[in-house]
Amino acid sequence: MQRIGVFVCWCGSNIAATVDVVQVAQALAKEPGVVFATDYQYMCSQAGQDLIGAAIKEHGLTGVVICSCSPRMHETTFRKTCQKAGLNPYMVEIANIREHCSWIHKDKPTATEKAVILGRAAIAKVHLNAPLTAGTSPVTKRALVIGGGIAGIQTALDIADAGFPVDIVEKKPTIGGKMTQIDKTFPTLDCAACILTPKMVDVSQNEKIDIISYAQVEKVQGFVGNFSVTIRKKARYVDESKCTGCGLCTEKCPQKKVPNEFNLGLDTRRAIYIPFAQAVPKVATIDPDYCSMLKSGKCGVCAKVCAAGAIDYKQQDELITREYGAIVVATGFEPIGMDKFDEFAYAQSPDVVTSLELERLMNAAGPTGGTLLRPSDGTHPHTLVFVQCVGSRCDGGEKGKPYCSKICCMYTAKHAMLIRDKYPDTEVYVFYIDVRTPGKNFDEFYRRAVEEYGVHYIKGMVGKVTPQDGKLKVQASDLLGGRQLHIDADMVVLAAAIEPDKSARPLATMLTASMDTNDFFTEAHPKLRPVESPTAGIFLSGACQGPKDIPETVAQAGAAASKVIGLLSKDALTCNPCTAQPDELKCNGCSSCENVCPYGAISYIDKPFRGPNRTTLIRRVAQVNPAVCQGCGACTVACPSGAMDLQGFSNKQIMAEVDAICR
Amino acid sequence: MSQWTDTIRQISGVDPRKCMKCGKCTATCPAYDHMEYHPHQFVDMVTTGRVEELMASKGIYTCLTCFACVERCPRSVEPAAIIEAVRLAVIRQQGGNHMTPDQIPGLLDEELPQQAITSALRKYSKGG
Amino acid sequence: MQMNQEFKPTIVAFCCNWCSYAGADLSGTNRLQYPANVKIIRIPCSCRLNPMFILRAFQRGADGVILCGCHPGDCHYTTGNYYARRRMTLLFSLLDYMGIERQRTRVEWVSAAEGAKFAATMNDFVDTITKLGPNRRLEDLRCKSE
Amino acid sequence: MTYSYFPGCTLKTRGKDLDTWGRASMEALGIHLEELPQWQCCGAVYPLAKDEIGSRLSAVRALAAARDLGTPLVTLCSACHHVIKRTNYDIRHDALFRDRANNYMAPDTAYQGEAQVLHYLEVLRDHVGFDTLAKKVVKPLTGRKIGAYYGCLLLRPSKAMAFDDPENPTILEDFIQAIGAQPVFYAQRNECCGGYVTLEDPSLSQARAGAVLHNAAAQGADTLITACPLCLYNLQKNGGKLPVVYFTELLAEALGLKEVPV
Repeated sequence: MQRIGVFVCWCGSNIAATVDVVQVAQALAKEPGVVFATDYQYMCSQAGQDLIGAAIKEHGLTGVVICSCSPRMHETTFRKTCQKAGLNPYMVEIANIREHCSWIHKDKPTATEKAVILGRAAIAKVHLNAPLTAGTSPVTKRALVIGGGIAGIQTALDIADAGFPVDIVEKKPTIGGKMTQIDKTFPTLDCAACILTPKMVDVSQNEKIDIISYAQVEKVQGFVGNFSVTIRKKARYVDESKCTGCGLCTEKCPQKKVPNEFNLGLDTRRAIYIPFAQAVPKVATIDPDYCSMLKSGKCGVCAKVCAAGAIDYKQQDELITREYGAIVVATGFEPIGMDKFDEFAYAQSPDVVTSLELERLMNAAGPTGGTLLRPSDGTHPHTLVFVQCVGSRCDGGEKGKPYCSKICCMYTAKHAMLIRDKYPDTEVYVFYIDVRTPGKNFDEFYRRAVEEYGVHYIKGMVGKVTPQDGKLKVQASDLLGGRQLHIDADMVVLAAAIEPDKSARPLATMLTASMDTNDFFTEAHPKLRPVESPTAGIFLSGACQGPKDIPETVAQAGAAASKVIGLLSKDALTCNPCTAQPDELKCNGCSSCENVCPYGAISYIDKPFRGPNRTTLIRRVAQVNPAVCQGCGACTVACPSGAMDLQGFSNKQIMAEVDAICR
Repeated sequence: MSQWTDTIRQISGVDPRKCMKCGKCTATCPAYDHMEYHPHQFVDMVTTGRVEELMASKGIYTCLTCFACVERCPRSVEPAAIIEAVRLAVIRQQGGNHMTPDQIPGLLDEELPQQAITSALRKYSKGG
Repeated sequence: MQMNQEFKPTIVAFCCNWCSYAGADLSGTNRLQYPANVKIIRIPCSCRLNPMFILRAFQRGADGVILCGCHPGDCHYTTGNYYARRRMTLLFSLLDYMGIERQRTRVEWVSAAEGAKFAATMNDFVDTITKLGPNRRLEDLRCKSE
Repeated sequence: MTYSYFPGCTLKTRGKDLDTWGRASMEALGIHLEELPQWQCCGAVYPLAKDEIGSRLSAVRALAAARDLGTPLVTLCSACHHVIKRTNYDIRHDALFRDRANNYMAPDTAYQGEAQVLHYLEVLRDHVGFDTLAKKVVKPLTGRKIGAYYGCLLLRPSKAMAFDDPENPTILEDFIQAIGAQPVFYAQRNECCGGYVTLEDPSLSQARAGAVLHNAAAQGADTLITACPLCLYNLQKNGGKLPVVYFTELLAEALGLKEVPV
């Protein structure tokens, strides 16, 4: 018989306001095996933990039940507490009487009754707990960063700085991400390229960092400390080791009409191309959708002009498999498509552009050389209308996103300010719902746009844009002025909502990392573990976790790197001891468990058993590798003879909980 | 809060509290210049219980029911449904009909489609 | 039907640790109410649910049992919820065969972000079971002879 | 191929051109539109009030009749299409309305939204196909610049109507291309013409119709086509000089069924 101690936490008033904690402790004290029961204000505090430790020693407890918040919150805390007091940490069970009880009920007697039942179930389970000892597994001291934007770059640089090798996988031909397309950055107005390109060079020159560009993660196996990742490096039809990046091929290629994605289709490039002058790696890539040599076998101009002999039309995709201890997701964001918002005439007029397109139209390396010109006729625009929140803060799913995209208020203020600064003859209108500028020097920046640069901020929304007679007729509301405005604009700029990159969802599935309903990666704890995924060994950097501006992204990138460094500094990791174990006497070697195991943790051995009359029988029985088993329990249900059971969540333990609840 | 607020919410099946006051309905409204109150004000006045003022306004007969506000509202508020609900709250009162059958002959012209008359009568009178 | 006003069903909810248990936590964090009849048992994955646990619950007087797991494709262990789905389909036919109303067992996918869905699901389930009335208790004759 | 057909009141009187040429053209394309027996008014206007059950019943009746015949229900008038399509959507998505409507009407078999409601244009697009239509054109309207006027009722609310992209529709433009003319895109094609208040506030109707026609003319249209009798009436009466005709008239011209007016 176990000697069980029950500890009921008030959690201040979080539990105690709705659950009569004293009554719960008294009721549970009467349960069989309970030798001690008490309540305390904050069981997770130092004093609370000391109380538990003292009780374990004083009453010789062999099992502990803590009625408190969710085990996802403090299970680890209380396990450590008990371990310090000499109790096996797996002799602790938590009854969740906060998230699953006090917070969801209002009636005190009802909540108290439920808390008692939850406590009773935990007591019933702990009766059947057995001490477990965690094994260890080694750590591969190399990290993988998925995504080579500013988030991935910063994470990789920081990890490499600590001395660990890092690979960056980037799906585009160059690293740099969205920041390469941005002209100036708020609120300082320093040029994005001037601060980003030196970092890109640092990455390429760092001996610890390996850039795998034009590549995608194809398969992920293993677990924290021991991932095995297969990366598909797409054929770029150019030998990276030979190409000098001279760019001659990109000038001579006869296929000139390829939409240039770097400039968001505002101009064209060749079929063989280097995305931009500062690309890293600075290597040409052939676009197989447009190259006539690859499509029809005719042409070959680039191979002829290439002095280095780097062109290789026969190049194939390459699969690279490497081992990693930690994986950082830095897949970033995309602006949403504007096809569902054609009341703004985006599809009807080239003069209606998104904010990112405007960045290219204002960038010295962009299609207009940095002079702001109307895409339709190349003339200088005099009246510009900015529309905020296009697709952000929407209800009802299909059309837009329910969240605030966070960065639009500031970049719109920046655009408006830059345009007014460079072209004082313009009138700039910004239609906003709310101006959201929390951030250092952010509101001051927005006020400068209004006060110094004379940008017209109008609270209201644009309802319809009608292209007519070479103008964009904008119909909008001015809510504070109480009128409907009609503005003849030359350009309309849409602040499109941002969403996670499309590659994030399939990647999350491969990583078994959870996502929210908007496809942003979920953090292990929204406040206390913001750069870790709930899946051990997976870390989050940048906008893949939620909308972020550059300084926030860089800060989070550094934080993710420090978590990775912490992990890679360890030589071994403690494994989860709640693994499957077969009862060899019941096992008939049928392989049912092996077939359902997603980790390949189960193998078979031929084992001698003592038979009747001193004979020896050799039987095939299952064997679980505890370092590989993740403890899902699939095998326990698949086993036809009931031989397989899961430690910590055994059949008997769960049945005991069922019985206690239904009693 | 006026008793009418609940009535309007019931008739329209719309929750005006979802409104984030962006004004897109009013921006998109083709009848703006002819209205006393504008779509976003309808929504706001229902939320804040000023329904009687709305019921007294001629503007409730100006809505074109073109659904532009319904389609473009980012929060699925459906201002047009709220306007119709206010109109119905008036019409359903005794003597509240905005149009009676005997007015019709005077409105007819050769080309006017039947559908226009039928719909006007149905929209503007009780049990039409 | 008179007794329905008094009837408070006993409901066991099995929640996988990674998605649905976290979803239940979130509905608590957001203070979303659902009836106290629902008692949650944490299991590592929906595939840990042995159909025997459900039969046992019905033997011991449960009026409804619900299994919640990660959405298909989102399982923390990659494929666990697919196993669970297949097993539960088989169990449903068995329960049909035994004459236990279909509505008394349910499978729902609730992610860690769907606190509202968790609460709504539980409200709906409790409502359904309350309308159905008390379960015909399964009996384990071995226990009776004791 | 036979479809059930709901013409509606206006198509039998003021809007005969929409109906006559619509039917003749479908016959020529090998599709017979069989008038729903004993059809009644569609209800003329869709009630936005959730508690108005009675005014949606005539549409339910038409839907149930089409369900019994087992053929899709084709409509042509925008207003009829709007009312019937949305009522069908309500039957499918609003359990309370479904129950109450069936309680009122007590049909032999409860109507659960089984009928498929198609607009004439959807039949052209999805069943005939604009490519096939283009091949059957004998008198292509080459050189004509035609603006499509969608109005409100066909497109919105898009969730229930599911007709085309509500902000950037193309079905009528594809149709115009199929009959050999050049479509003219203009932003006001899906904005209201003001027809709804033609009895209540003619000045508003005039302002709206003027805006639509001006935008179309500015983008180079020589003719507008529509599927709505009220839009046609209003644009002609309150608009300007730009001719407005039913799309079925041009279809019949292109198929060689109707004399091209000189």
